[in-house]
Amino acid sequence: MTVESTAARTPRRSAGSKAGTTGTKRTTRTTAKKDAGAKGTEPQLVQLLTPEGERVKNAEFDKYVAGVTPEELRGLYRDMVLTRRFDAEATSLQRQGELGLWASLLGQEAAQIGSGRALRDDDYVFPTYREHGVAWCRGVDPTNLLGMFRGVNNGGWDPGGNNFHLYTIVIGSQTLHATGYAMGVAKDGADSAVIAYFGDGASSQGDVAESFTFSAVYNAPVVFFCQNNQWAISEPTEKQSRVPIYQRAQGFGFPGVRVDGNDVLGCLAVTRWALERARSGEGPTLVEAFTYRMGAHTTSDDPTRYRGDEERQAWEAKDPILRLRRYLEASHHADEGFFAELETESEALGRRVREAVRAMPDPDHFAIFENVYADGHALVDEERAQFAAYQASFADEGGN
Amino acid sequence: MTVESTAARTPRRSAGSKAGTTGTKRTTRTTAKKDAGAKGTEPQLVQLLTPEGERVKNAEFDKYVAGVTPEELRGLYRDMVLTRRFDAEATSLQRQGELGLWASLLGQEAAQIGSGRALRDDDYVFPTYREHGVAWCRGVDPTNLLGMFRGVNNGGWDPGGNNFHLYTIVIGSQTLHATGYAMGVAKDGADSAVIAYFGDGASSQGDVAESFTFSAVYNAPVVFFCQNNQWAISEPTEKQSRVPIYQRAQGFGFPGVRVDGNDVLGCLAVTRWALERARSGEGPTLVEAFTYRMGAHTTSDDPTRYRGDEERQAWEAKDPILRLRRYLEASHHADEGFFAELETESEALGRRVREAVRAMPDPDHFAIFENVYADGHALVDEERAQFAAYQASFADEGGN
Amino acid sequence: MAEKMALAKAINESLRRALESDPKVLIMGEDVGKLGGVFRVTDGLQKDFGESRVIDTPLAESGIVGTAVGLALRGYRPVVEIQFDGFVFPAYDQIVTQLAKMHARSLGKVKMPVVVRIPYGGGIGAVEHHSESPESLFAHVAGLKVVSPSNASDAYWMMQQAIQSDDPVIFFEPKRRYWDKDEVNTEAIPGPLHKARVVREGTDLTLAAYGPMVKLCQEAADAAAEEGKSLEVLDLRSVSPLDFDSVQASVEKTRRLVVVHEAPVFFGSGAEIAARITERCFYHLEAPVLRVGGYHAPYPPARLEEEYLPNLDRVLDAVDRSLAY
Amino acid sequence: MAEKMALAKAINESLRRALESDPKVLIMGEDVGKLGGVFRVTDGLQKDFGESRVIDTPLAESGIVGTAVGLALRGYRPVVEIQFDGFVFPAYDQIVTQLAKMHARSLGKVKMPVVVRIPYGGGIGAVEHHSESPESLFAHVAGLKVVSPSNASDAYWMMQQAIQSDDPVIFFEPKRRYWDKDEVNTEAIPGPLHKARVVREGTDLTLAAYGPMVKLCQEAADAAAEEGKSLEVLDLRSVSPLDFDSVQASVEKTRRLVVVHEAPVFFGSGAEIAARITERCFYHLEAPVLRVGGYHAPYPPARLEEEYLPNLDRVLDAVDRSLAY
Ligand SMILES: Cc1ncc(C[n+]2csc(CCOP(=O)(O)OP(=O)(O)O)c2C)c(N)n1
Ligand SMILES: Cc1ncc(C[n+]2csc(CCOP(=O)(O)OP(=O)(O)O)c2C)c(N)n1
Ligand SMILES: [Mg+2]
Ligand SMILES: [Mg+2]
Repeated sequence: MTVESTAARTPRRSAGSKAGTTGTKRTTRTTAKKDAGAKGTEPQLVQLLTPEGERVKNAEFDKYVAGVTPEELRGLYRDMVLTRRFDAEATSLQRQGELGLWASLLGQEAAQIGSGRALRDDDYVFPTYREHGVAWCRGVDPTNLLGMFRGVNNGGWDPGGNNFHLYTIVIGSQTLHATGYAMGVAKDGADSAVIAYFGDGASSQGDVAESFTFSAVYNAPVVFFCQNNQWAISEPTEKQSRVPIYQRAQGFGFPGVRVDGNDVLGCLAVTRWALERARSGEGPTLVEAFTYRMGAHTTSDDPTRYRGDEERQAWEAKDPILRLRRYLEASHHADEGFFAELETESEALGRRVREAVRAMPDPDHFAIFENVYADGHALVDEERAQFAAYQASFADEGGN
Repeated sequence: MTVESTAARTPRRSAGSKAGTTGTKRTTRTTAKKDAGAKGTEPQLVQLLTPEGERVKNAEFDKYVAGVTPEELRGLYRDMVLTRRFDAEATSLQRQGELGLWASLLGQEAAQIGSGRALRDDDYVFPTYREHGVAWCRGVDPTNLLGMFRGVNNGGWDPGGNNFHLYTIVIGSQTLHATGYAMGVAKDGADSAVIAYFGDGASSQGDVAESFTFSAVYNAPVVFFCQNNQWAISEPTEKQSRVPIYQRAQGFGFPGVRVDGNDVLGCLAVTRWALERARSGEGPTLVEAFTYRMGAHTTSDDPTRYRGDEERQAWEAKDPILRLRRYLEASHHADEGFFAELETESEALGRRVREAVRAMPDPDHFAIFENVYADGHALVDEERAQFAAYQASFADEGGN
Repeated sequence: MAEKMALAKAINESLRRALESDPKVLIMGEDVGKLGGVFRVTDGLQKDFGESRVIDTPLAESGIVGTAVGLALRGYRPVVEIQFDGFVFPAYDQIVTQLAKMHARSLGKVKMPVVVRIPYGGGIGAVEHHSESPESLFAHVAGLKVVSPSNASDAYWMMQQAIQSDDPVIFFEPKRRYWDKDEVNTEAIPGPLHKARVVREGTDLTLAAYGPMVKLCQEAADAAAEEGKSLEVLDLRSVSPLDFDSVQASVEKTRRLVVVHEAPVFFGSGAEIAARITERCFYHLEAPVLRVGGYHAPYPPARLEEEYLPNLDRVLDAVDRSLAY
Repeated sequence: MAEKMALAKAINESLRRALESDPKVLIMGEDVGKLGGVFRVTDGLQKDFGESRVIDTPLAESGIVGTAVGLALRGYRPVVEIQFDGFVFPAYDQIVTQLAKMHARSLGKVKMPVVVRIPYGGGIGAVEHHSESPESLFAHVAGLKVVSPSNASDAYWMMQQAIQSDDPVIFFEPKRRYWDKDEVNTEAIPGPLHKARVVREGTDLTLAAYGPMVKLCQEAADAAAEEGKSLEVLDLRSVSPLDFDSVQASVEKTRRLVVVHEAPVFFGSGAEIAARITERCFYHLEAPVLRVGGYHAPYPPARLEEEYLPNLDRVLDAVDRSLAY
């Protein structure tokens, strides 16, 4: 999450050049398979739906989506469309000054809806600050997500209400919370699972490595879901790792798999598999959803400073929503009426969010002193009282 | 480094039982080879010299020790014997109250001498607090190592003098210093290498993972040398990882190898290989030296509380010094005269260290205020002056 | 039942009682299991409560605190041990940005009943990082409570209360007093966790301290008494919140205050106490609040720690300086 | 040459000059390369000095500072950027246990010329962790120097001096002043890095501040002047060491002191200043040293920050309270 300078911006650069990649020589001793490179086509990439909307067979993962009905497919499509609509609305609300900042998920809808819809109600989610699609799947009211971006709170929903934890801004820290929570699930003898979202950039944080260690050692029922959207603000994935991120897991003793993050079916299948592992006592799994941040890092960011348009164009062809639409149309699982109705619903959602945000009241000034402690603290009481007296002194001054 | 309670100790337990190992199911997705278990015989273990002192062939690593002369072999033996002697002297100096604490390397001589003798003068070493054998190889006077354990300083040698950094107590942090130093070496266009020592316990620290990431991304010429001595104080390696530690590297994109840490030739060969990789621009390497901490964690520790004697006995049969002696004898590379002379030298070393420690003066009281800053600090000056006045006030009181 | 026990043992008994009475209480840390911790504070607990309640963790402090946060979210009440003061810093981010702020961030929806036990302070002749007093670095952070007992009875009861608290408590254990014995009544009903206690009444000057320095202040009061000076000794017990009311009450009587702590004076708790008490008692103070503490230097090697740490002479010197105003 | 430039630009120019004049100077941090940092403070530097001098790092603050320590050992002079105040904590262990103590640990053999740049403070309407003022947490730690410029000229010169210093310097940049312009004379020879500066002379009361609050204090002095009160304004510039001599000199004249900072008051720098100045000026002070700062609460969401931060009214209120003694 980044608030940036409003200082002068440099002109758009057309070249999509990356910060120099380190010349990595292949070595003989690693048993890890080396992939073609972080941005090419991936041999290990699990993909059930091609960018053209064709359903491809996958011996290992097909069974996890075998029972998906046309209605469920339409549901996934609807989730993605509404999430994107909500996201676009939030971006424009930021432009209008209603929000201080927005972190768009544009392009990552399949990764979030696919994984989010794989979850059971009793599973628990630890998001970053960009999981608006997952929040949607959990039933968190979209408006609630906007509180922190508007600056009225630092998290506006009850984490326990939908088993969806608050957004976490300090990169990577939530992976440890997820691991601890999962250790608790195991202690309780429950068969729920926990899922921790994080980004490609986050994979470099010590906390993420420690969460891998703890979850492996305690065999905790947690799925690490890394959305590799190719960028950590201005830094390409090569600045975080010289091998694909999913491979990180094996050195900690649990499996990692890379899935096409723009393929909602693939994400659903792979996440179900990973969750099933968690439930059945097989411990942690790392899923790397290979996707793309189609927008800026946040509304404060200017991606033209560090990446070219070609890259975005190439990824646009792999758009997650487009490919499911193609599949729905080709397979006649959805008709014009469905799409038209969704369009209307989508607009209604936008309107509702817009109105709700505009109506969102500023917090009471005394909220500063609320919830600092659960059991109270003498100094907070004292400062609250001083603040009240100070506020009252203005009231006293009357017309001044 | 741990100072422990002098409170009553519980009676010795004879059972060598470990804290429960998590039942880890094998998974299909990892490409990592799974080893038989952390404590068994390792298929991947590089070993050139068996516990019985037999030289076994190794297609990959023999070439790194092909030129080792009988004289050099005797040198390695001498290094190990003298290091052990020094270590024993330090332990007994602690018992006598001359040192506050000692962290013995007993059992880890081969790992340290093998790796230490692989280094060039211009290479740079980042030790933990237990690398007395490596310090010996670097030419650091053993007495200097004792300063911090006696409590007269926090590091008594010039790191740049022998390219041997100060002992680092905060677990894992030196791996990042090593990585940064190695980044500097690369920037300078030098072909020196850097070696960072750490333990099996340290492998869990976020800093170590971050050093793997940084070194891989910048392709830094650093060798990570993990002495897996099976224990982190009272915790067996299974509390840190459910797969062998050398496998950690592959997920970061560089090779890891496990060597018999009680085989000085194996350690020499594998370290030479790893250093050569560093020098030739192939970046980092992880070496896991599989060894055993034969003594207590430190002189404050009581291992009878958490491990049995059988384990130690099993490892005694693999003693690093014994096996090289067997080889030297069988191959007639050393005669009785050599061993007798070494015995004398050894005793002389013990005596010299003992005398030097006893003669080691307490630091001047004003040392508290020295070297807090390189460029001075007004508050330190003020406090030093107050301290001086305060000390002087006692002198004034004369006979009081 | 009243029983004489060492401070370390009192904490051990208190942890045992918590484990017995609440199945959600967990003990976590490095070497807390079979070894019973390097100071034996958790001795025997894993044996009696099992590995699922008393957990040997990987060697990673951020991981320890971060997973404790997650366990708290799941309804557990983890008591985590940091092996030594100097090793809390890898966990500092999780403590400051997560543990301390989670309750506020959630607008009160979630609670963080986590106790972070830290054996702290010097005087035991240890190597680097094993003798520090970092309490200021936690007291400045809103959302944390910071306490430190000075004797076995307080250690027992304050631990009970810390575990029962729904807020995160940084529990600083004065390691050099671990073996000091005191009467512990495990049935007495204690006063509030964050209230200071008058250890000794006096009229000429107030000595305020907490944790390991309370005993030193008592000794100083004894010595001063021999010279006819009547010192009041306050055991603050809690650094956040700080019981300013009790300090104020004492200073209004004695009109002089000396604060003693092992932590460096610069930005130490003495500064906060001096600033606030001077504001509250401006017309009462006959002398500026004086501070006795560590110097602005890294904790020195063991053979210098006696010069570094507050001792009887330095406390009495400050008392004399205050009385000379 | 004197030129009017924004504070962020002044730092940029200062870094450029350092990169030009000393090949050992490096810039490291997240997004400092092509992007030029999220505040554009490093704008254009990678383009002109290359990726080996201006280094985009992995997203890991402990790694950034830890490798900077290693680079310093190799003879480099790294200037590392922490993207925002709230993200320094993952690096806190490396800063406190390694960077701060390496020089002393080595008995002076090695030096740690590392600058840690931290854009800090609030007032920019940001989300959580982007508006904090953690300077106390560094000032308490011996071995670190802590400074914060209040204007472009100081930013330029203090950065030059910080980079030249052989000690680690935590360089707090007042992010809400990044776009404020001031005259910067790049040829003037500056005074010492750690010396306070009288920004405005006055006789009735001293306002002491640093970084973002200096401007506020100047405004307060303006407003007070209209009411006939003459306030002296001190820009402390350095938090460690703190130039107590200058504060003392001012207070001996004005006899009243109000300290203003954004950081929470509890255990903040105002506490240390109040304690020490009260000790030094006990017979001069007509009123207790008063403090205006943040509350003991997490930095609030943006729509509450105006209530949380010191503002003109709160400063003037403290001035009135002090003058009322
Ligand atoms: C500890 C920490 N350091 C720095 C930041 C500033 N920051 C916010 S987002 C971000 C990049 C994150 O990249 P990634 O993990 O790939 O997630 P993405 O934003 O691409 O979803 C950074 C550096 C932060 N929030 N926390
Ligand atoms: C950050 C940190 N946490 C805890 C400790 C206390 N401690 C000292 S040594 C040690 C165990 C280290 O085990 P390992 O890395 O295997 O090295 P070994 O002692 O076996 O050589 C611990 C926990 C420490 N020194 N630093
Ligand atoms: Mg990303
Ligand atoms: Mg070990």
